Amino acid sequence: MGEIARILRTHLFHGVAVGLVVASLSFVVVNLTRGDTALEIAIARHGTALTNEALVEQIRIEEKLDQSLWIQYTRWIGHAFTFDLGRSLVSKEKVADLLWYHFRHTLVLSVAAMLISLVIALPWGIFCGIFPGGSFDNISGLVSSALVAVPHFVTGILLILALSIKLQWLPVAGFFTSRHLILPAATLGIGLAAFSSRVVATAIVDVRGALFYQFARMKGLAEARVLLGHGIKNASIPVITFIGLQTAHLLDGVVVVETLFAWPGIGKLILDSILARDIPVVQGAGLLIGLMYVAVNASVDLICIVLDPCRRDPEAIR
Amino acid sequence: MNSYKYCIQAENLSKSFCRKGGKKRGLFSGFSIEVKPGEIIGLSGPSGCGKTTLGDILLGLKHPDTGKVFWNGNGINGSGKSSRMALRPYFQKIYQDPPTSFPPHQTIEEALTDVVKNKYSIGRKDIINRRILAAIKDVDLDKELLKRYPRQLSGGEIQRFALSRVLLLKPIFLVADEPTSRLDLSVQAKIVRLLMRLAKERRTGVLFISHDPALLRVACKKVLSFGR
Amino acid sequence: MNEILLNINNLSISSMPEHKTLVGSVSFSVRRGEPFTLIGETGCGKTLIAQALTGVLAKDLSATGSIEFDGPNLVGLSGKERRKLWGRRMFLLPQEPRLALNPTMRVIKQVSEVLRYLRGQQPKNALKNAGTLISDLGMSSSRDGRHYPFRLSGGMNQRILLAIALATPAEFIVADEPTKGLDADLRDSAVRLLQNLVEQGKTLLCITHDLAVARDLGGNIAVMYGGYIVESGPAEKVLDSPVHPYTQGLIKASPENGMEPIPEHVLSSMKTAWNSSGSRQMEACL
Amino acid sequence: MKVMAYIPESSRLQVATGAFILLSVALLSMIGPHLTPDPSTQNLSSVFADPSSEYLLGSDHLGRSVAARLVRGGANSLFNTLLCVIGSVLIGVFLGLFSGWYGGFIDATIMRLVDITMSFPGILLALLIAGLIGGGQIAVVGALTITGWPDYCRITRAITQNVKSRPYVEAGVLAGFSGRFILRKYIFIEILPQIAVLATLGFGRTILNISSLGFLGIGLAPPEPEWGAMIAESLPYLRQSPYLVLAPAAAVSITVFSFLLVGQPLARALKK
Repeated sequence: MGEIARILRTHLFHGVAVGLVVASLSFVVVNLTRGDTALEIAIARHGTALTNEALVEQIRIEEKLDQSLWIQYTRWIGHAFTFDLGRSLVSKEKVADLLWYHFRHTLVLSVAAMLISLVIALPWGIFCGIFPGGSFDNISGLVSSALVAVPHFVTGILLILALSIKLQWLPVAGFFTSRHLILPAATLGIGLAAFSSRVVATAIVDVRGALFYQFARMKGLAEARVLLGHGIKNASIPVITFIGLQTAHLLDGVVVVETLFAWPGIGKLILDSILARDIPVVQGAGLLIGLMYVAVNASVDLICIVLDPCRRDPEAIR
Repeated sequence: MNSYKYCIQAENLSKSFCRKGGKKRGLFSGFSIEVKPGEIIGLSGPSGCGKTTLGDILLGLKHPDTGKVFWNGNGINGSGKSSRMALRPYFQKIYQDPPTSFPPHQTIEEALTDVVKNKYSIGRKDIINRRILAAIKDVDLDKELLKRYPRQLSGGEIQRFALSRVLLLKPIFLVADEPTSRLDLSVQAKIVRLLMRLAKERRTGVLFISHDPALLRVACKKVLSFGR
Repeated sequence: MNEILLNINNLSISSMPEHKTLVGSVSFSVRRGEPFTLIGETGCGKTLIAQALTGVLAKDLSATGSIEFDGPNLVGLSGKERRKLWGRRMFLLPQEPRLALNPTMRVIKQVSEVLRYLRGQQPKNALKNAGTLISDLGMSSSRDGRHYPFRLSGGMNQRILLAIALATPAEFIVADEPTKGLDADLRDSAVRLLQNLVEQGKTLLCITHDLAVARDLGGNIAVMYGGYIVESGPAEKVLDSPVHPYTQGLIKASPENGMEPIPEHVLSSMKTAWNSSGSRQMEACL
Repeated sequence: MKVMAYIPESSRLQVATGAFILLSVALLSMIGPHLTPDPSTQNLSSVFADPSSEYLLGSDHLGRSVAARLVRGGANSLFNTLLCVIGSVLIGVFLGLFSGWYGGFIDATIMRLVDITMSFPGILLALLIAGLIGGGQIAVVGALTITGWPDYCRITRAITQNVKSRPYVEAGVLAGFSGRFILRKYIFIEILPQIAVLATLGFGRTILNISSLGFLGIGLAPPEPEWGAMIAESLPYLRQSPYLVLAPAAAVSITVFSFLLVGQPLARALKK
């Protein structure tokens, strides 16, 4: 159990560190760089035409932007720990509500993408794993490299071209019915499946080449019994570790795909708020994404601990 | 080298190490040893009882918890760092797993050339070659093997090259850490006999570590044992 | 059930692409219930023979000659037929015990698995029997049995392998270097365990470079060098009054008998006799 | 080269084709900018022109030559990726050697730093830095270097620790070799191949990131052409002339694919 406590402690430490870094980074970067934030917000709220000196000053006082940077920063950090992330400078909504609304959409999209990637990757990988070196294995190696090489937004565009424009099956963008979910989830899913199928294949090949696998055969067990009893569990450890890491990297893809398909997720939110220089939302969203990332890494470590007894025991003679 | 009575002495050495769990486990304590030039002392005991650690302490690679080590009369622990550096090449070691005692991406000749160049800082190729050829003749290996990489040689051959590398440095004291435990009987016999001959001829003190008491009875004048 | 369990004559193994003979024509036979030890140094081809017998020879090596196992010749059989013999009729104990065990399965389960699927015992019953097998070998089935292989020492893992050997219905056990890398005292207990196998009625073929193991096991032995058998016969006769100079040299080379290196002329004379498979490249290649 | 010997017959062709594509892309982006007209001159009279002698690959919604923008965009992406990779490699290898060779406190702090940086989604950090600074070359390169170096650091540290524990290094110490000599002769020689392969794969990943940032509108400051930004710009015209989107998309994909074609077999060969 000591091992699990140690893992939780390190990831908690990472979580706090990531949170602090995100918050301070966005705060420092915005305030030290060009442009007067109050002016930017005025434009964002009322459009360039109506913005005048008085309006900018009014916003500056209203949003307490005139106070020294240090006070603004400590005020925000204080609030963050009490989960009061303040209000969006542009739409005045509570940041927490904004985050929750967008987070749910990203969650739906990510889960759908994960499912699609598993549905594609597992059978593909297992087949390549059981018949390594064959023509199918080589071709799928190239295909998976190609799919990895194509950026998420390009896959998305290709899917739009094919399914929405040419075949008119699916809507191009937006978020109304579940049919809108298919394209973005597929885009993300294909990208993930490309890599995980290779990992599944290599994991199976490595396990079936291992000495203990040969020895299990020597014990007189039938191939199916050996695969089920000895193969699956040992092959699943590297696969689950990779899929865990992949969920963490899913966030990178989410930002791009949500922008392409106008999917109101957390990625789109943080991008829009950065472009609109809406600091509290940027800080809130950054904090949430950072913590999501850390949470996924932590859960992957824990799953590996449960699956692989060797890691559970620090005294193990490797 | 002024020949002091003992090539190496050590008084009441003790060492313990703490495992990951923080528990301290004593390896040995109050251990003393003196090795005269040309004398082979045996050290036997089950694996994991600290034989290698003692060898490293005598060679100054590790520090003892208590006790002092003297190289050719001068202490090497604590302040004696400068004297230790000066005497460094005279205290050598040969290893248990021959294939990893030579760098994998260099041929044996390149590895031995590095040793000679560094120790005697000679640049001239012919002088270096002459020394190397002399050293490998002592361990009766032919020069064609010099061009090979360690992975292209058998365990016995590499161990003899390791001995030739030690000879190039004209050692006063040598730790042989289970040098033949991974070799076949006939190869082991050849190497142990070779080691005994070279120790006598070059008046080098040897600490011979092994878990095989019969081997030590043949090779060594005196055998110390680490029992747990 | 005839007297001779295994009869091998002029078995030879060569590497396919360049047809280099690794094992010349080798002939020996193993009587049922009587241990047989194959002695030789690194590169003499003894492990290849063990692999050829049990049908796990590498794909780029080919074996010719005849291996009659309780009647039929195994050399011609297909992979599938050879596999039917594994566990049921013959069993190979590999060199590295820890690597041969499944790292994510408790050791007692790896023993009971054999009892369940090969002897058709019920799961609970199989676990109990596996426990007794493990405790017979001097380990506590409740504590050690529940561990994973990485928690057990080399010696203990080896006992688990022997427990598995006893669990299988196979009557012919091939042990490949059972004492490699073991300390002096662990070596003696390993040999006692092998003797235990023989007492349980298994026929043992032991592959080793350790003369003491051959002497302790008794039965017949064959001394190999450079892919050929140089001398064979009952253990006491060969070890106490060896005929061939290489055997004599080998015995004198062991520390107990004065550790005299084998004279150079003995080795060179043998090499010229079988120049096609000089031990030089083989010693390097293994 | 020596490394070619390690690659099995089957994937040697694959590496060759990958390398060929890479060379042609690099050549194109070096020579191209001089051969094609200035990429940012607009000619509103000839908008969406078809390929002709004047516009080799036609023109976009502002009448700019697509060929010129593609080639200049390529040069930008490759150059900035080079900066990122070199930056990441230098920082990563230096810190990796340090923490691997000395261990103890230095090792612990560097590893903490690596863990924190790695527990951070790459694009998010890049977004934060590049976005809030308002894009621009320094921001993008800086952001991707900061998220890139930990991979190289971990590999270098692992190899350094592994080699340091091997007997031939201790034998070298006993023979009087200096720390610098051992680092140069024994450790660098083991690190270089691994780092080279990691850098090849890293190159592909960085191009992907740069074009993604460009697509999100945070790439190199416009109107400097960049593949990702070109795709974003011509997205609204997808229906009537999809070609404007597909050209840069193909450029990114083929370049990254060729890096993978070269990198992956090398990685497999090194694993053996």
